[in-house]
Amino acid sequence: MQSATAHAHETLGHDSHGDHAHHHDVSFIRKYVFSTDHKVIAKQFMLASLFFLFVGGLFALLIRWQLAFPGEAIPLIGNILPDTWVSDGAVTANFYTQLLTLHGTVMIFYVIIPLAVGMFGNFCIPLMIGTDDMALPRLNMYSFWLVPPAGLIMLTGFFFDSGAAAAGWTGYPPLGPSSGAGQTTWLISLFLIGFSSIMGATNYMATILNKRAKGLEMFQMPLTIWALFITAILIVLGTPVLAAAISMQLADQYLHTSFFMPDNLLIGAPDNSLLTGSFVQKGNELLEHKQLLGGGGQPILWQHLFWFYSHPAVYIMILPGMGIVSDVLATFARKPLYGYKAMIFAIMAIGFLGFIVWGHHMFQSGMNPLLGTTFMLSTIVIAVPSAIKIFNWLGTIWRGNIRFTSANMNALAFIATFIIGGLSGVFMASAPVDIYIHDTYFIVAHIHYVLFGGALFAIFSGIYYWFPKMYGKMLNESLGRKHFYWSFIFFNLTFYPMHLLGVGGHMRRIYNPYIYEFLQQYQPLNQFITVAAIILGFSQFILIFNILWSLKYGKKAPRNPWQANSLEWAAPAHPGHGNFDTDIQVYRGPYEFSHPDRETDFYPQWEKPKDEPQGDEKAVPETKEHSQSA
Amino acid sequence: MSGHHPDSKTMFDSYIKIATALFALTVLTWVAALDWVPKSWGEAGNTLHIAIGLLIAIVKAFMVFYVFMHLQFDNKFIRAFVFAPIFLFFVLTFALNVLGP
Amino acid sequence: MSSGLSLAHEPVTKVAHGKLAMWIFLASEIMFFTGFFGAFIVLRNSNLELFSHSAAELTKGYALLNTFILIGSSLTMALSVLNLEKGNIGKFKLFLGLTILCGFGFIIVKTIEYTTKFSHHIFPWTNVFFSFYFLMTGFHAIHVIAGMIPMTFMFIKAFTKKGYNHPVKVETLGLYWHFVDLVWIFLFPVLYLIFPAH
Amino acid sequence: MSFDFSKAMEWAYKDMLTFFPENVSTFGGELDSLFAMVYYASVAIFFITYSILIAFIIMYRHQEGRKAYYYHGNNLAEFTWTLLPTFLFAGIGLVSDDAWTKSKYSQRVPNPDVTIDVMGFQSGFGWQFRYPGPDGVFGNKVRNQISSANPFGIDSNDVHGKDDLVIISPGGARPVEAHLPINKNVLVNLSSNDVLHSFFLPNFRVKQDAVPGQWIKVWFNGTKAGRYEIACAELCGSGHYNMRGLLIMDSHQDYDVWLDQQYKLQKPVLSAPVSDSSAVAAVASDTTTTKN
Ligand code: HEA
Ligand code: HEA
Ligand code: CUA
Ligand SMILES: [Cu+2]
Repeated sequence: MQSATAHAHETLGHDSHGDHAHHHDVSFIRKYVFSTDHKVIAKQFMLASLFFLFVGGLFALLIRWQLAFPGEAIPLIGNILPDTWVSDGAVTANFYTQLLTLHGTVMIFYVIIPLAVGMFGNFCIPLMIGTDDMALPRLNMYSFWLVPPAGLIMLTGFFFDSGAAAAGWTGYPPLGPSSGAGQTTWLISLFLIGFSSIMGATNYMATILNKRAKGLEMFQMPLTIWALFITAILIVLGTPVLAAAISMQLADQYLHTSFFMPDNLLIGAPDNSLLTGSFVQKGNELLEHKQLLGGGGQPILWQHLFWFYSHPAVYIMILPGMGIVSDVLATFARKPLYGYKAMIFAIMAIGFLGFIVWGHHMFQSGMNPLLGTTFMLSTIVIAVPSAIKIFNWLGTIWRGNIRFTSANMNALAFIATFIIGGLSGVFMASAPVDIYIHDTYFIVAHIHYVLFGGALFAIFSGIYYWFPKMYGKMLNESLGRKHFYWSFIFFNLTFYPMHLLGVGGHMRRIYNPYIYEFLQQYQPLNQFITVAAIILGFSQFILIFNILWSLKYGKKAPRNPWQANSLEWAAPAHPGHGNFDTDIQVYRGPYEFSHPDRETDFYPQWEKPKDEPQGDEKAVPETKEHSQSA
Repeated sequence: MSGHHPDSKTMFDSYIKIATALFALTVLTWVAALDWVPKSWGEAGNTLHIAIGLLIAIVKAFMVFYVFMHLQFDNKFIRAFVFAPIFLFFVLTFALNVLGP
Repeated sequence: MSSGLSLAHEPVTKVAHGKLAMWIFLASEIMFFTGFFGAFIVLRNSNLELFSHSAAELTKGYALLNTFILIGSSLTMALSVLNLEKGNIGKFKLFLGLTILCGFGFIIVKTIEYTTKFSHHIFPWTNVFFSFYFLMTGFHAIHVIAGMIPMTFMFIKAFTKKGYNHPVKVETLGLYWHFVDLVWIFLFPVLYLIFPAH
Repeated sequence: MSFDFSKAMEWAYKDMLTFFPENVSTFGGELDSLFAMVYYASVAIFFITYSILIAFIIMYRHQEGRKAYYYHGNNLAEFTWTLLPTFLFAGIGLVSDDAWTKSKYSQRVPNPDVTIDVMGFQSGFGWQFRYPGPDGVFGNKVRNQISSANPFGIDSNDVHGKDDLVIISPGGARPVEAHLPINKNVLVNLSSNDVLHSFFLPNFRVKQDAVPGQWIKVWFNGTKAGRYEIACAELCGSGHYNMRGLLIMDSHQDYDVWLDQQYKLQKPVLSAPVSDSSAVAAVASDTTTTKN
């Protein structure tokens, strides 16, 4: 990375930069590979996840190709792929299923969570609460270094005869445990990444609780930190349940237990013992031998345990984004965040309610319909705190002085797309409405509106916003805008029409929809989506190019390029180990923009108040007088 | 760090007391699990067995939490780390069993 | 940190970082076992007969013995922390050693219990009850072993010239150890006891 | 590779509600209008929030020398926009519940005129239907007789089971064709013997997972004769996409004619002394050949 040279240029560190000496006797490995510096770990998360974004994106494009032009050879790469994946250059049904499974899994567990939580959590928390590093730096390092092996373990599935995991990202049994070694790697991989998440989250919570700078109250922390804090709680309490479920599914696969297997199943116990090395799934041939041992289990039990984690997980993915967007919007609207406390309570409410709504994924699963009613009501309630957030964001830009930087445009796009994604969630939240649209492209549209349109745009926003502090260089704004416009337009063109497909009854996870007469008419629409998706995918190269270009030729970043208030901007432009070169004392909340008594339109948290009669923001009453001054 | 213990003599005493109580309660669980409920009680008898077994376990658990694990004099917010998961345990079991299939 | 700045001040909550992190991790552990217990209760209710017959085949004696061992080890663990805080190194070593011994004792009893089960042709795949039995006690045993590893390190270090004088670390490990005990406090009745024999 | 961009554009501009396939069930209309209700509410919310968003973006764009309004928020506003959505969403919840219980609660399944068993299959990826036969009574299902040859587990010792009619795919890649009468309450007992499937009748707005080890009640009442597709909506393996079936809704007379015909077809097999499940086996073994 560039940071070595960039750091040498770092002359902004004035007085005694205490840990300078301490820096030089650290080996290269300890500094850039097995580093315990939270900023390096954040960069590692960023690098790994962007890599996985392209892997997952490539899978998506293969999926899209098949849906638009079923059975036709994939351009460019179709004929060089191995026979186990393609026939005549076209994706096979089996490979398609593997692709969609790993697309979902990679995107969720290896892109969004590591970016939103791993990268921003690591980078922002110590800096924004004004401390030198995480509470437990070593643990932090481990939490990153579980990610690459976990990801690779899962991808190795593609090289088994029986292929990678192919039971969807939800891995529902009995399909999951009755399939081959790919599923095993998938389970192990999720277990590891889950463990990594828990380690990271434990650390975030301890850091936020214990290492806040002098004077920084909980209710003076920026929303990013609040969001990450609640996210960490969700991770700590949710992930282990998934870990338990995964252990049970692994046992079902290898020990032939039957936690999720009811009596009298007619599926083959796959001969996929890793020990014998024969990765063959006997599959459907051996019909008569298809009795699985045991019995007495319940397939739906897995769904409960899985969604008990995975519903909170969708908020794990969106909450950090909501935090980032709040900070970015306030900074660029030059206005205090509207309803700071309401925003925090809304996050808490989402976090809490997130744990009692998981059943909305299971309306058609055969669980007790009474439970359906309960979950329908709780799900609908969860839309309320989301609405609060939307309105407060609108309140934040109201009468602001909005600057349209790339970061801010992505943040505004987040609001725009999250409204659509959230509203489609309300359709599904109504259980009877969900009957028809469940497992159709309506859901796929929802997923992408909240995950790509929501979480990923917020992440883009965060990358544009904090890049200067991360690498000491500014990103190129005009490239940033191009990236934004292309992504935003083609994102909508790709995913909006999926709602229409869904209402048309187009099932998801379908290799060839045109088997069905009623879906044949939708091929042109699918082709349209595919073209848009390809452009959307390639637009992402602008981001990569921008990052690489700016690292080399970008303008050097000043300390506080956005004239923001939160503590990270008090650190040197490209902070070294230890982060800060001055003592940090916090005097006020993070959103004191456009204070009427000040010349500048910002008032950093760390700036000592001129000795006014009462020196903090509480002294400025929220009275009507100020409305005149604006 | 955790310098706000009572003095170590008191601590020592309470550890011994709690350990003794734990041993005693373990024996009690054992005894309670014997077949002493009249057969005629049927289902209610089973429930009673389970209730007693779990009740004792819960009492023991809180003794460990509060004394061995110092919840009683540590910073109070730490209790959240015990009660939040317990709450979620009830949510999960309630959904799975009370309303479940 | 070696920084000249005073960023690294006292923990805000007055609870040491490691100890706080351990509590958070324990919350997570509770949820891990929640997954198992929740699943256990569901499948128990749909396989009542099976569960009560199968539970009858477990050897309650071993479990009782192990309960005593673990409670004892909890006590010795607590005492070793207490003694280290007092600077009573000798007793600290003694009680830590006893705790490790108890851990070993627990594992040995567990091994015997498993082997007798295997010799009676009872395996994890025999039926759902035994699946739970092996998985839950297995994970618990892994926790015991995981706790013994750092404990052994501390014990060995305590005999080196430098000695081992980190009461907070021992206390933190102690939290974990008590938790492992606590899980067993539930496993014992739930698996072995509350299925009245018919 | 053909690619018709104009067609796609045409589609993309259409109103979402026009995409619904024709509804032919009694409660389908109710579900559709619930969808429409949420849809209109969403469109309204969409336009309101987007107008505000766009208006603010334009009105309050950066201007040199202007200072933003220093304002931290207002409790009354928070209160209002917490309550408004609460009412709106609570309304949606309340209105929804009746349709939900009506379509899913087993207590609310209306008196069935026709009862059938349906099972999804992974081997061959298809559906199998069981009708009670001329005697109108299903044979007992016994768990320990379930086999790939006798997927429903029909008790071979039960006379009622001997005449049960099992409809399966005619072989090859052809989908199963099941007939049912219109204007009758049809009760489907749904299950599976291997993995999860989901019984999806797009035109009837019916969707329910088929769960091994569980018999789930699904009902509908068709209003229009015709040929409708059955789909599987839960990933069930690499042949998931291929689990197409056909449901032919007949007038009552046509349905009886079809049933008679089927009984005759089955006759030779059924009249043979059935000591084991070989009769069904002969029929069922056919399905495995449809494996793709
Ligand atoms: C970041 C991820 C994320 C987020 C934030 C959400 C948010 C929500 N989701 Fe989503 N969801 C997923 C990711 C996410 N979801 C994924 C990945 C799946 C599919 C999993 C799979 O099966 O593969 C899924 C599936 C899913 C289902 C299951 C569908 C099915 O399989 O049949 C349901 C059902 O209720 C649902 C509901 C909701 C609801 C109600 C919200 C709410 O939180 C949304 C709240 C937001 C709003 C409501 C909009 C904002 C509010 C306003 C604009 C104000 C309104 C104003 C007034 C009322 C005046 N989601
Ligand atoms: C954050 C999460 C996330 C993201 C970003 C995406 C991104 C995309 N997704 Fe994904 N998707 C999911 C999460 C996500 N998805 C989930 C959870 C599922 C459910 C899975 C399941 O059912 O189990 C799903 C399912 C899913 C389906 C349904 C499959 C099916 O049910 O059969 C489809 C179909 O169109 C799809 C398409 C896309 C497309 C076109 C993109 C595009 O945005 C991708 C754009 C591409 C890039 C960002 C990378 C750029 C890469 C290149 C340009 C590579 C070029 C390289 C070479 C040519 C060598 N997704
Ligand atoms: Cu059966 Cu999908
Ligand atoms: Cu959800």
